[in-house]
Amino acid sequence: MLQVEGLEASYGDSKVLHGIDLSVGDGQVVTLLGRNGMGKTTTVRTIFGLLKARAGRVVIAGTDLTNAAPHRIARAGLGLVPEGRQIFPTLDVRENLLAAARPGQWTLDRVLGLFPRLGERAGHMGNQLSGGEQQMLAIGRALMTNPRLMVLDEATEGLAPLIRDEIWDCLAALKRAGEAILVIDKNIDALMRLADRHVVIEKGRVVWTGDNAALQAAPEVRDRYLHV
Amino acid sequence: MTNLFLLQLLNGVQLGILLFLIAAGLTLVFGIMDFVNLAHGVIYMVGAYLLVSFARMTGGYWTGLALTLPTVLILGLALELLVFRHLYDRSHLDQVLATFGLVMVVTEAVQIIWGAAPLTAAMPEALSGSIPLIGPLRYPVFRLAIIAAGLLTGLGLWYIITRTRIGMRLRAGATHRGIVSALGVDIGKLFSLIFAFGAMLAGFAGALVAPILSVDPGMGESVLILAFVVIVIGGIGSIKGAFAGALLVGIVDTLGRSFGPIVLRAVLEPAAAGQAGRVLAPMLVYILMAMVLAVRPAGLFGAKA
Amino acid sequence: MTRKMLTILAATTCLAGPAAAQDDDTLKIGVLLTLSGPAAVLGEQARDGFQLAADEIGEIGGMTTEIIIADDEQKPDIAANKARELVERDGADIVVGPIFSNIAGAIVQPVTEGGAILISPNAGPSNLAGAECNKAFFSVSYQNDQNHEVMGAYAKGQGYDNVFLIAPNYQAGQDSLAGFKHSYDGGVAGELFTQLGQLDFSAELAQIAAMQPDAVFAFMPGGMGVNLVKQYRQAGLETIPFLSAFTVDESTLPAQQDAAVGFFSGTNWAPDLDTEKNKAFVAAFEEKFGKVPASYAAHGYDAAYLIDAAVRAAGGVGDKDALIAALEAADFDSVRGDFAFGPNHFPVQDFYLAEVVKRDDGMFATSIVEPIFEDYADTYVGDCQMD
Amino acid sequence: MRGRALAATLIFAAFAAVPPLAYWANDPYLIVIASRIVAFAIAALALDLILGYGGMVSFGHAAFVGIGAYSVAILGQAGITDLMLQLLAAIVAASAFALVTGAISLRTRGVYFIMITLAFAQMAYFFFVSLSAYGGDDGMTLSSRSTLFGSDMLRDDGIFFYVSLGLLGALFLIATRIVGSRFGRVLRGSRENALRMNAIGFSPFRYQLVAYVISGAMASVAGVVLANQTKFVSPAFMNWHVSGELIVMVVLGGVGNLIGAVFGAVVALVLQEFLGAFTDHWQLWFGLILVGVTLASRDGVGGLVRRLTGGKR
Repeated sequence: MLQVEGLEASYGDSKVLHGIDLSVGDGQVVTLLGRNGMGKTTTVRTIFGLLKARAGRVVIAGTDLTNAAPHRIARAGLGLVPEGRQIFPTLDVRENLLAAARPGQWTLDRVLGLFPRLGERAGHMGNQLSGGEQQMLAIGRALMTNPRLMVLDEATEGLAPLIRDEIWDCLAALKRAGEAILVIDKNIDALMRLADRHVVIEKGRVVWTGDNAALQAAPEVRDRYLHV
Repeated sequence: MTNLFLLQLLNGVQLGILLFLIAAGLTLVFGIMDFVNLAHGVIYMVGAYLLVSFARMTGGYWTGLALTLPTVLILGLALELLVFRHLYDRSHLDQVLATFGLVMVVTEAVQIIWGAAPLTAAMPEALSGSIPLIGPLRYPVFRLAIIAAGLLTGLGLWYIITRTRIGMRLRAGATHRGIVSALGVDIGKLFSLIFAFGAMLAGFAGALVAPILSVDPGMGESVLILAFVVIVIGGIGSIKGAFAGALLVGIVDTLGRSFGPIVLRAVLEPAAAGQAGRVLAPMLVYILMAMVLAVRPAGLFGAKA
Repeated sequence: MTRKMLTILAATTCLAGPAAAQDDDTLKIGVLLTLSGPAAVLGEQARDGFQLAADEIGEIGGMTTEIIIADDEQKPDIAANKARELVERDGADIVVGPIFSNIAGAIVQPVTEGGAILISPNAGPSNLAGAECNKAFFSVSYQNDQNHEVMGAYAKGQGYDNVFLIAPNYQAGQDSLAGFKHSYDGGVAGELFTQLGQLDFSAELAQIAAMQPDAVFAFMPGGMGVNLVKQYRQAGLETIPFLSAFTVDESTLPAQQDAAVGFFSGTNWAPDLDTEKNKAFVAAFEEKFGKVPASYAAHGYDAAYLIDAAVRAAGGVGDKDALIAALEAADFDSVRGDFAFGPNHFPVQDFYLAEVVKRDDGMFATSIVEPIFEDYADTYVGDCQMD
Repeated sequence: MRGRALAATLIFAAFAAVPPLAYWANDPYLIVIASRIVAFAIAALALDLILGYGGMVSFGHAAFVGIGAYSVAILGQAGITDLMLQLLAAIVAASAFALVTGAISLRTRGVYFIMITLAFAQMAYFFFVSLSAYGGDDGMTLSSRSTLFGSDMLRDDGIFFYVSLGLLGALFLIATRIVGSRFGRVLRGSRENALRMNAIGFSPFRYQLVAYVISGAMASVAGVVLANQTKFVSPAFMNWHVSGELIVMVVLGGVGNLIGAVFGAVVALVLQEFLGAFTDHWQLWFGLILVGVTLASRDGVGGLVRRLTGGKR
């Protein structure tokens, strides 16, 4: 579904990504791990064309979309749940969901079925929601574009434990529904339950890749790169 | 006195509505694309000139209007494609420089094409004349029509912005431009559309005033500054703000001009009041703007600066 | 970078003509008018009138004639520089211009101190007619107040006792109302100064409607006049007589059209003024430019013939005093018939009440109704001490 | 930095060479043009100080030029013709105006700042339009140029030009000093990040206000020169178009390097002269050039030159 090869990017004159390789197959859940400031969000921004790639390739569903316009990348099947949620504050919940919606199996009713709380607050403005509600809305918003791969950047950050669990349950449901997911998070225990494969990056480079079992068997990876 | 006050209030509203039509496009372009467009005023002017020519060619105001609107729309699209598109990611300064240049180009081109003498368009028969309002006071029908057209346009804009998918995307794009495009919306196409639409609104305003104002090469400049005042008072990017700001400027300007000297005479010597009134009247809208910004640095309905 | 700049400067010099080639056989006339911006139409009228006469005459004053036309952009600082350019670089002997009084203030020194003579086809500010009158300055038009005084006298003659006055809030506007009141002593219903460049007069018109004065006197030049006249008609006020100066003339009538028909103005000239010279001028102008001449054109036309006669009489431009004396004599055939300069170099001439008419050919023009003043000199002439 | 010093030396040397060149070419009018360029260069320099280094885009700098010009006219009418006194009055008046308007304007940011400075300039414009005692809209003619040390030597265009050029040079050096000082660094820092400056204990507002006042005072010097150059003052000097032209000059020359502003004034005015010499429609071509330069280069003509010559910033 998504293949990233040798991706490099920089902010101004300072290079941030030095060659990222990762791939997500259909229906797979892959994590992107690493400490803060190691280039995870930059990777996401570069994949989506929001930041110019200096080198490397981004291939989505067999098409090379390196440095294509963000909307073309999104339409190729990627759905973004951005860091910091970035809910549209001047739109209400319904409008947030509908603004960028594209036809497909995910409809307003189905998303509201997944997140009943959003249904209760359908008329509220984006900036009137709690953090957890905003997170659900950000996920719902991405689902409404009917992507084949969801990209979640720090989807549980700053949320209460109960809400977090709700989000994890939701992602599990999405996985069961056959969605591919690329997820960035610090909550490795929850990710272990969910993910098929892990990619660890450090200072803009991929330093380790492997499945659940491998990560389990390599505590030094956790200690060294994730220190949790 | 009360009658006169009501009439002047109506005049203020009418001026405000006109300013709103011009300011609406400006505030959209300004607020959503973060683009300083000094050339908005000359598009208003081109709208008026086109109407004069088309109305003469076809022999009627309405056919002229029907031809003017799509022409301005196309002009807006062409300008966006040739110039503005390449300036979105530039600093405000570059935008000021380029659009300042564009003002010179269009103003000179208009003089080459239509000459320097003021022109006029005939008023549509159905809307000429005036109707009695209160007592001996009468009001021109065409001005009522301008108010109606402005209100309808405002209503239409309100509908588009609050009730349609495009409107949602516009509002979303005003705050999180990148996210909107990362969710699959072609923001470039959206911008072209807003720009052309804003240009068409300005051209529409120009076409509306062609029968009552002189159509001359300086007409764009004077309204441009006023339109900027309006959107800054209202808060950049807010249609609601543009509407409120336009009405405020229209009413303050009109009432200040007509009743300012009377008020001043109550507190000053007549000669001093006359002098003070003459000095203050033209400054009034700028004083209003400075006051609004001193209290609310991002305008009445602006997001925080 | 430096070399480039010098090259550009040098190129500018070459293109603008080599520095003041001193050639005594050539009469150089600079024409400095407002030819761009909103008021360009006035400058174009004056330029066309002057050019028409120059073409008719051929060799003005019997000399090889070179006419250099410059645009003052209606900006005083630009005008002052252009005036110096005309006189110092191009070596103009005579400058014809400007349209606006504030420009006149800015260029009179650069022109006259540079040794040239300034002839105004329109602007006639009071200071130049009075205390600051200048030997080398002539106005072939009028003193600014005079047309307003004409309307004041007319209003007085009609027995009006309740006139509403309106003018833009700038020097000429204030002078105009003073001029009107100079010869009108009846009651004033209201006196309004509007913002310069104002587009919309609905507030003012509402006040007029509420007051129902005997008449309105307006001074609204250019686009402002177009707006006022059209809106006046639309507000249904046409039953109140509309007296004006510089508000309805052939430069604004193409835009005002029917709205101005029947409106009055005070003037020293109209296209149908009954002199042989005028008939020929108007016919030739309309033939050549396809529009009706305004007074600016008539003054420009007169200016050329005035220069022609004076240069011939003085035998060239070498003797400045002789040339000034010849100009003072004003021994030329004016479109206005009798023409003479007063001691302050402003004309002493007849003034008329004119009315806007739609001519048989569908064009709009002003038309003389009746004379108001005969051989009328301006009121500042007494203050002028010319050495 | 060395490149800039070289450019500055070259530009000032070129200026200084204009009078001899004019006499050699027998075209004294060149000096008139050059004096006008110097006046606008001073104003553009003043604007670049706050625009380029403080990020404050003032769309109302013409007001200060006008205040300077009217200082000459008003004092001249009162019989005070000494250039030094007039300069002093201009600087005091402009500083006062800048202090009041700056204190209010600096509460706003970005586009709002652009517009509020415009609003204050428009107020000043309309104030002088209504001021009948000094000619109102007609403006007023100065009977002669200012005197210097009791002598009327400024009557001579050449001397006047060199005195103006001296003023420009002095202000350029002062501005360079300011920019290089700690104050200048704080100013630049406040442009980058007002919050951070606040956090480390600087109040950007105070620094910005001081810079705004300095810039306004400098711009008033341009007015003094301009009034003397045309021997005429008028509210037209503070028209918003003039403010726009000043921005054009600064941006044309390249923002934030002082000599660029001077260069921009030269380019803009020479270009206008040049185009005006062979077409009535010079505004059309000038406008097209502005659009073209902006589209082609991110850093004005200066940037274009650097890029074409392969030089580095």
